Amino acid sequence: MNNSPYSLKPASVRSVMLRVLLALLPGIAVYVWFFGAAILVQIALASITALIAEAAMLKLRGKPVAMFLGDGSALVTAWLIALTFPPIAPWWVTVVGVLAAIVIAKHLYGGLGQNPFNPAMVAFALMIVAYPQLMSQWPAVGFTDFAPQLNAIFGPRQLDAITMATPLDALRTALHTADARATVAGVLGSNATFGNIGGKGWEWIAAAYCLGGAYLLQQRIITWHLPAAFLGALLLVSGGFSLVDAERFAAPSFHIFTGGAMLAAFFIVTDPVSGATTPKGKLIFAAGAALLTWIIRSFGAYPDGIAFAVLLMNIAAPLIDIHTQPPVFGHKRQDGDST
Amino acid sequence: MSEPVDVDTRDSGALRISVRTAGIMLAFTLVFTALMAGTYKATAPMVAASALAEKLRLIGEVLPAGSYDNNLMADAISLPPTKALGLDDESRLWRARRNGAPAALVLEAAAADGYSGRIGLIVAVGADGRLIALRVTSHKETPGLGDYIDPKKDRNKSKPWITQFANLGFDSVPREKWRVKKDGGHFDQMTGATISARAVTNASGRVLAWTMENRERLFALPADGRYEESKP
Amino acid sequence: MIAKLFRFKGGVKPASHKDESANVPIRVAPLPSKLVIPLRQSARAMARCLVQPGQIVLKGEMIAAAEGPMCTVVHAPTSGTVRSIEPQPVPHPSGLPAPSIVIEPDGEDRWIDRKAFDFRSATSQETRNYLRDCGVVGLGGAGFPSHVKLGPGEKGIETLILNGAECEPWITCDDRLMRERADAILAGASIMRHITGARRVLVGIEDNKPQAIESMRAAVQKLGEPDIDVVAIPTRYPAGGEKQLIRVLTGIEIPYGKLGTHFGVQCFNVGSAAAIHRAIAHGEPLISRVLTLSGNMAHPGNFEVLIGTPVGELLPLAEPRADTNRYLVGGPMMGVVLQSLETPVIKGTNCILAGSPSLFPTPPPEMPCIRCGECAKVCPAELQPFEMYWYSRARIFGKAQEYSLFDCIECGCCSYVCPSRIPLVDYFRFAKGEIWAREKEKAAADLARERYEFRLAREEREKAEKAAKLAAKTAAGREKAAVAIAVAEKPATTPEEDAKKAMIAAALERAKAQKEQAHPENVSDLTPEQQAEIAAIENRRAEIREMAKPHVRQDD
Amino acid sequence: MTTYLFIILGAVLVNNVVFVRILGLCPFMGVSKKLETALGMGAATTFVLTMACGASYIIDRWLLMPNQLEYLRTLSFIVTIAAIVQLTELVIQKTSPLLHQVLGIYLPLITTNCAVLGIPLLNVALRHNFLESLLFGFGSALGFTLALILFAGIRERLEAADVPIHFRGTAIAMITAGVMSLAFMGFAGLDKFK
Amino acid sequence: MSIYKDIAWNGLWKQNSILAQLLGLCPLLAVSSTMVNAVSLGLATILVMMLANFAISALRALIPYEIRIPVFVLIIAALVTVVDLAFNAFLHDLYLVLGIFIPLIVTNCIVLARVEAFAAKNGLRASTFDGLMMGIGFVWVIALLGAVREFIGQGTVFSGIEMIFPTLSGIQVLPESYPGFLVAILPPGAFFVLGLLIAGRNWLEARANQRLRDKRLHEQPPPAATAAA
Amino acid sequence: MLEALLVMALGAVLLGAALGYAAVRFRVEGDPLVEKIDAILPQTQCGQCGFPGCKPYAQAIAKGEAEINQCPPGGEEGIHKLADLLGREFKPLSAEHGIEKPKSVAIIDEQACIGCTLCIQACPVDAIVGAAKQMHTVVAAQCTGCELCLAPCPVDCIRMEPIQETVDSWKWKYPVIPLRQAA
Ligand SMILES: Cc1cc2nc3c(=O)[nH]c(=O)nc-3n(C[C@H](O)[C@H](O)[C@H](O)COP(=O)(O)O)c2cc1C
Ligand SMILES: Cc1cc2nc3c(=O)[nH]c(=O)nc-3n(C[C@H](O)[C@H](O)[C@H](O)COP(=O)(O)O)c2cc1C
Ligand SMILES: Cc1cc2nc3c(=O)[nH]c(=O)nc-3n(C[C@H](O)[C@H](O)[C@H](O)COP(=O)(O)O)c2cc1C
Ligand SMILES: Cc1cc2nc3c(=O)[nH]c(=O)nc-3n(C[C@H](O)[C@H](O)[C@H](O)CO)c2cc1C
Ligand code: SF4
Ligand code: SF4
Ligand code: SF4
Ligand code: SF4
Ligand code: FES
Repeated sequence: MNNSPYSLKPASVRSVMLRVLLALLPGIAVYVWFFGAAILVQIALASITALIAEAAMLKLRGKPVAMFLGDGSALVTAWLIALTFPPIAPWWVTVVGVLAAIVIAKHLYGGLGQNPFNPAMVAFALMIVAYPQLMSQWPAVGFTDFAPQLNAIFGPRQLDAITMATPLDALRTALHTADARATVAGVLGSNATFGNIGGKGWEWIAAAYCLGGAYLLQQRIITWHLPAAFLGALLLVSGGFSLVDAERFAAPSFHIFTGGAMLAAFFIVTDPVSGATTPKGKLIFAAGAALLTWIIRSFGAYPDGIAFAVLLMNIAAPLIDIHTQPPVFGHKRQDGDST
Repeated sequence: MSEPVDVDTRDSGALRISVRTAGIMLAFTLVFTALMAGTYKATAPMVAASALAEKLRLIGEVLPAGSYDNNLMADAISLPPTKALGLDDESRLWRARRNGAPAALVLEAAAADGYSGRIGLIVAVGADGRLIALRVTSHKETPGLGDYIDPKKDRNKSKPWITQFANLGFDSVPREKWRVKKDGGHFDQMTGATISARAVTNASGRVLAWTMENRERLFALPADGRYEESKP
Repeated sequence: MIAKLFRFKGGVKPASHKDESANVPIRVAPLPSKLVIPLRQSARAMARCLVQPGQIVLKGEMIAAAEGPMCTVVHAPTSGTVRSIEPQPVPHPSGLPAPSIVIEPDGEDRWIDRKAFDFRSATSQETRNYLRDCGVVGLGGAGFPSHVKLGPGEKGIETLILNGAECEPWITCDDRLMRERADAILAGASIMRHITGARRVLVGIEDNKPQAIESMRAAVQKLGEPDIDVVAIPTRYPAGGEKQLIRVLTGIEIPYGKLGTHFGVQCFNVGSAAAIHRAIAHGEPLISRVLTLSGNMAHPGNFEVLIGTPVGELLPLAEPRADTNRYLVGGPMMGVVLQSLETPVIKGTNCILAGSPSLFPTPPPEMPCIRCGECAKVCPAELQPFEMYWYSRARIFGKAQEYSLFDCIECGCCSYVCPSRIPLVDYFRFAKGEIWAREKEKAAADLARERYEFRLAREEREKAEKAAKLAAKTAAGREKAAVAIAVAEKPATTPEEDAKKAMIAAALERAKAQKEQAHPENVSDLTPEQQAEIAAIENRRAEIREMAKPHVRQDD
Repeated sequence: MTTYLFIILGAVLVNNVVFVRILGLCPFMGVSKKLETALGMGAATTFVLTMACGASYIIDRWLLMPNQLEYLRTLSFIVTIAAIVQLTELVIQKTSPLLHQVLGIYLPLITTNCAVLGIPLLNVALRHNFLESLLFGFGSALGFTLALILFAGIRERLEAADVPIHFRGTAIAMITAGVMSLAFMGFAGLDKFK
Repeated sequence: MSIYKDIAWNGLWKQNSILAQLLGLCPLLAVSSTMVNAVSLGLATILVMMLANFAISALRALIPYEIRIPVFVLIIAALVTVVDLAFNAFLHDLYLVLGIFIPLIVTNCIVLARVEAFAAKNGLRASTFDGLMMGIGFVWVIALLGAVREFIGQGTVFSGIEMIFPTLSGIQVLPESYPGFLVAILPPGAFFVLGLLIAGRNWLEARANQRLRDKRLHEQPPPAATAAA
Repeated sequence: MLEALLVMALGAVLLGAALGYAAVRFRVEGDPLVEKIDAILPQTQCGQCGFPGCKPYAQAIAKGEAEINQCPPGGEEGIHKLADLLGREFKPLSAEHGIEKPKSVAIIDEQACIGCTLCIQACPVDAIVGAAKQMHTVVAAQCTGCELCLAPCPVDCIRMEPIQETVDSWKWKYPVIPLRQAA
């Protein structure tokens, strides 16, 4: 028998996670529209792998499998992995990534709720470091033919026809390697497939993620602090630099609407487990992630810095939390005289 | 009051102990420094020899040993920092001769535009204006992706990527075709890591062009001479 | 004066369930077949029993006396015979029995002489002593002695707050009390105001009790004293928590470790005020209270119940339904499970709730914390419950304490909202208990160390004394030698150290003196022969000790 | 001015001693169980490393190079460092027994913190001037301290996590360090701009 | 004899410098990307540890407490430089690979730790033997680490062996089409694999402990409290 | 070679002198560590650790001569605290030295006691009162439960009783039965 309180509000981890999955659906729909149905294959692949890995680890660790498997957290991780990996990544890349996330980043730390690092981002960072090439081949926008994509995932890869550097990758490659004359406008403007904001297609996907994020906010699953600080900081830093030198630094709209920025703002930096938890801490955490993302995007070797930025902030999260503890009831102002 | 006395004894004790420890320290230092210095002296010739051997090995990779008959090490000149070669520092250039006639030039060069920075090269150019061979001496390209430019890392062991430059000159591959295929040129590249290949290819083209231009002067300089850029 | 309202952070809004019991007037419960009165009525201290089995007592007769400042007197709730004095189940989460007086009522309900107390001509100290002798403790739940709370504290009491919030779901006893006995409550408040000299009185009532507010306002009008305000406060659990109510009404936040009096406020339950009025105006000690019977019952309602009535005898009044599987003492947020129907009503018992599997289901098994922060959002103490939980669960109590574990008021809001269904409050209670236990252990260890070192010192000294005795065979010489040796043993030290040593020595002396005093108690009525024998044995003992010593030393 | 800033930033983040240069791992693993000790160790290392960089520069430029004694570098550097460490230890022991007790066996082991020798040697290899050497040493030590306290923050929290039994303690700490170094790989390529 | 058994057991397993004491991690992690590199550095370390233990055990009576660390370090550094020069002179290829890590053997914590903890207190033979065993303890771990990383990372074993034995060459174990797992050869991989090795050790230790406890429980009933004499 | 010797000699003399001086100047006496360790030990003074009392054991730990897992009354908790203080790894209580038992106090069977005073002499904390030939009693609040008085009693009239839980000493229990750990 339990102790007080005896009546509890109806809520559960499962319902939280299911609503997060629900919130991802608009983004996925738009994704399919622009990049083809391969992403659905990847999501299925990731989900199955995640559930199997989760079940196996739970069993190994002697936890009640059914109870934990139903919580849906493995599915959130799996979906986010699928959405951040290229949709035409070979099947084994997805599988290895998911395994790394679930086994190493989650269960070695004690499973749900105990992992200091964002499992999906561990998977991403691990795989892009291991297979930079496979992890940066994206299908060309609008190339939605299913058969060659499926072939890319499961068969021998014949890619040149269907792949294209992502806007971020193209920009990075042009600006930071051979061509000293390259400019942002030159790269993004010259290529007809890049839209005006974040790259054609990308901006619509980002908008759809934003919609899902609004749902999460409305459901009070996430608070405004994280997305606002993330997008705000990204806006500020990219805006500032592109004002100074628009030829070498892309505009803020580009940064926000391209790559994984919007997904990160609402679904990744918001991971409650591995992030900071105090209100002030959340602001610092997300702003830091945005700043690092911009730095890595603009100067680093990897095309998109979100995974690294999030991991770096995960590392700092415990310290951020410690130093941003809000004052306790009664210990605020008047408390000069004792303890 | 015992305080001041206490300090006094301490200080004099400290002095004594300082001298003693210094003495012991000195003794140990002398013995072990002597040991080390001795080893150094004893191994110095061998160390120098292996450094030389290393250089020769590198040169040997780009210039077959039988293709010349002079003492390369003796027939070297120094180069100032040269933009065309991508060099920011002084470097050496070795001249191979056969029966006294110019046979080849061996020089160091660099490509600054690798994926992760500078790629160091050593290049041998024949007196006939053909590139005899080139090797990567140092690079930071992504392991497993861009590092195929180094034949040791190239998975294609039978015909490493870098060997495709052997014995080509602007006569067989025109200057404007001295590029990777992706840029509309003649040379292969590995898909997914074009940048590394492009950097090496372009650098080799620049080196070749530069040597073609200066080859007579380079061969003509006295041994141990210094080449100066002839600026109009 | 219209009071400006403040906000406290956090809090939850569980379904209130007040209507079930709020609409029936208070009824008087019949006399039970026996009364069980625990000797611990005021939360902090146990009273000293004054009666013996078989003794006949009158209603309102003192049956246990107050021991120490925190204790209150215990009275017989009705006339009858003392049956036994023995451990009985009490309303405590442990379910462990505690010493209690069992009285069998004679059915006559004969009062002792009752006299009103003239508080206007008494000093406030006298009035407070009188309240102690009337056994008045807080009826709000914690059972803290009211006479202590009415003391001036550090700064005196400027604002007196009456707590009529009744924020817990289901409970309506204060609501009914305010509707039916508003005059008594206010009379009590006026007495308290007199004792404390408070400038103003604020009555805080949650705005889901409009009739109570109405009735109290009317009574204020009738009383006609200035500066008494009845304030409707927003309904949100735990608005009735002392700190929260004070915050809402005055804006003052009282931190952990501080009392209301530090800030010139003090808070009393409305029932306590009524009880004070009864004691002063009618000379009736606190022997009954109003409590709510509700939950899974056919006829919920409020009853005036004698302290000591076994719960089992009350239940039929409200007719629990058949699927009732347990009873709670207190509300659903903070109550404890009733372990036995024999458990008596005590002064802090404000509600008995019948629970059924559908009303208060057993929660699903706990999942790991996902750090969602819900608990932090609702915590009225503005804590980070999940951090406290994280470390309490792993028994790293120091860290839990760093996150202000002891500021937690155990309101249960955090457990209420947690999506992982973690019984957070249980972890906090566990951690607090362990920390207290550890402190106790530490104190015990320190005591043991002190005693051990004292013993070593004594053995040392005895040896020295013996040596001295051998040298100079007179008693006077012995004393001196001991001192000399003690002095010689100490090398030159700074004055500071000397002072410290002197202090320690003095402490040891005192301890020794106490011990020596204690000794004679055991041996006081001995014949001279026996004493001689003891002396001989003492000598022998000393010798044995000498002999035993080398063995001990060789051991290590 | 900016070059100096870049030296420090580069040493702290881009080429973090622990995660990228893989130096100083023993104290990194050993003294990171608690935040307090981590801070103390970081401070001590910062002091020693900065001093070591300065001293080794002087030794190298004034004693070794003029006399063509480069082969004595390791020897003379490490002996100097050992002496600095021991002096520091004695001073700490006297002035702050608590810190001394906390840092325990690790203070003398600062001598064998690879970074303390590795960074001065790198200074020589990178041909830093005196100021650059000092800053590089200071920056590297800051990077070490940063790594240490971040790691300690995580480990304090991990202490309470439900880590599988055989992974408790150092094993999971290693894996955590692995993820941390993975995260720091995100800075790859940034050193181009130094 | 049993003291030597103890020393060996300590060096190889119980007090293993890496798995148990977590010392000497930098060279361990930095040079273990292939097995050949790992073993070569390990052998150099053994050499230095034996020499250092020997020298310091021999000289221990002469070293005053106050300057013991500088003197130890001096001796170790001199020995390392000697080894370094020798590598440079005689094994130049390897010298190029092991790069800065040979001078860094000086600061390899195990060397100093063993010198302080053992050689400074024990006789010549025991100390030298301790150096050997601690060194072997280091080598087998670093070799294992190198083998695992190399295998996962590029599907080979013994690659680079031609640097030492020009007639041999590495073995490609996994098919050429194995895409490799780059992370294993990079620093993060080093941490991961070492973490797994330590977990493995914990597992073995726990199993051994459990067995011991079971045996104890069978052998003697609850140990009686030690009573006073 | 000569320069080498000279340079190093110069350094050696300087450093040696500085160190020698510092070693004397900054010498510290006493060991605060022992006090800290002793403060963690439970002060039962039972000797199960193999030392004649808690303090000697503390000294032995500080010197590195004893393991931290030899004190049964301190239990796992004590070992955790010692491990924390000393930065050593936690290890389970060494079975050689005993097992953790519930806290107990000694009770003297007052009928059987012959008043020999042997128990008084054995008790390290003077928790037994009484006089020769008188019945002896244990002051429960002072008894540490060390069991040292059991053996000397010639008539075996002392027994240990676990301390009963009362409403005052009751603690909230650990909330849930933890899920089984992975092996
Ligand atoms: C992490 C990372 C590392 C890379 N490393 C290299 C490299 O070392 N060399 C290279 O040529 N390209 C490298 N690339 C790929 C380039 O970004 C670019 O996509 C590629 O060179 C373009 O070649 P392609 O036109 O053949 O696809 C890397 C990409 C990533 C994401
Ligand atoms: C969470 C919580 C809720 C409480 N709710 C009430 C309440 O609704 N009414 C009440 O009178 N006391 C309530 N109390 C008790 C008060 O804090 C306080 O103890 C009481 O008002 C003091 O009055 P008393 O001494 O007269 O009992 C609550 C306490 C807590 C911790
Ligand atoms: C100082 C300290 C004391 C501890 N004491 C205990 C203990 O007495 N019993 C226990 O089970 N765990 C104790 N732990 C926690 C364990 O190390 C471990 O985290 C815990 O047993 C895990 O519990 P679980 O099996 O329920 O997951 C202690 C931890 C610390 C830091
Ligand atoms: C708002 C929200 C965001 C989440 N974001 C992530 C994420 O970015 N990566 C991930 O692996 N899991 C994410 N999860 C799922 C879950 O928290 C995660 O699996 C835990 O980290 C596993 O312990 C998220 C869950 C919620 C509720
Ligand atoms: S509400 Fe529950 S799950 Fe959420 S942070 Fe608090 S304890 Fe954790
Ligand atoms: S029980 Fe404690 S921690 Fe939980 S909400 Fe209430 S005060 Fe906050
Ligand atoms: S076992 Fe523990 S309690 Fe007993 S003497 Fe030793 S340290 Fe003290
Ligand atoms: S009475 Fe017995 S058990 Fe208690 S402290 Fe004394 S000797 Fe120990
Ligand atoms: S710090 Fe120990 S080997 Fe580097």
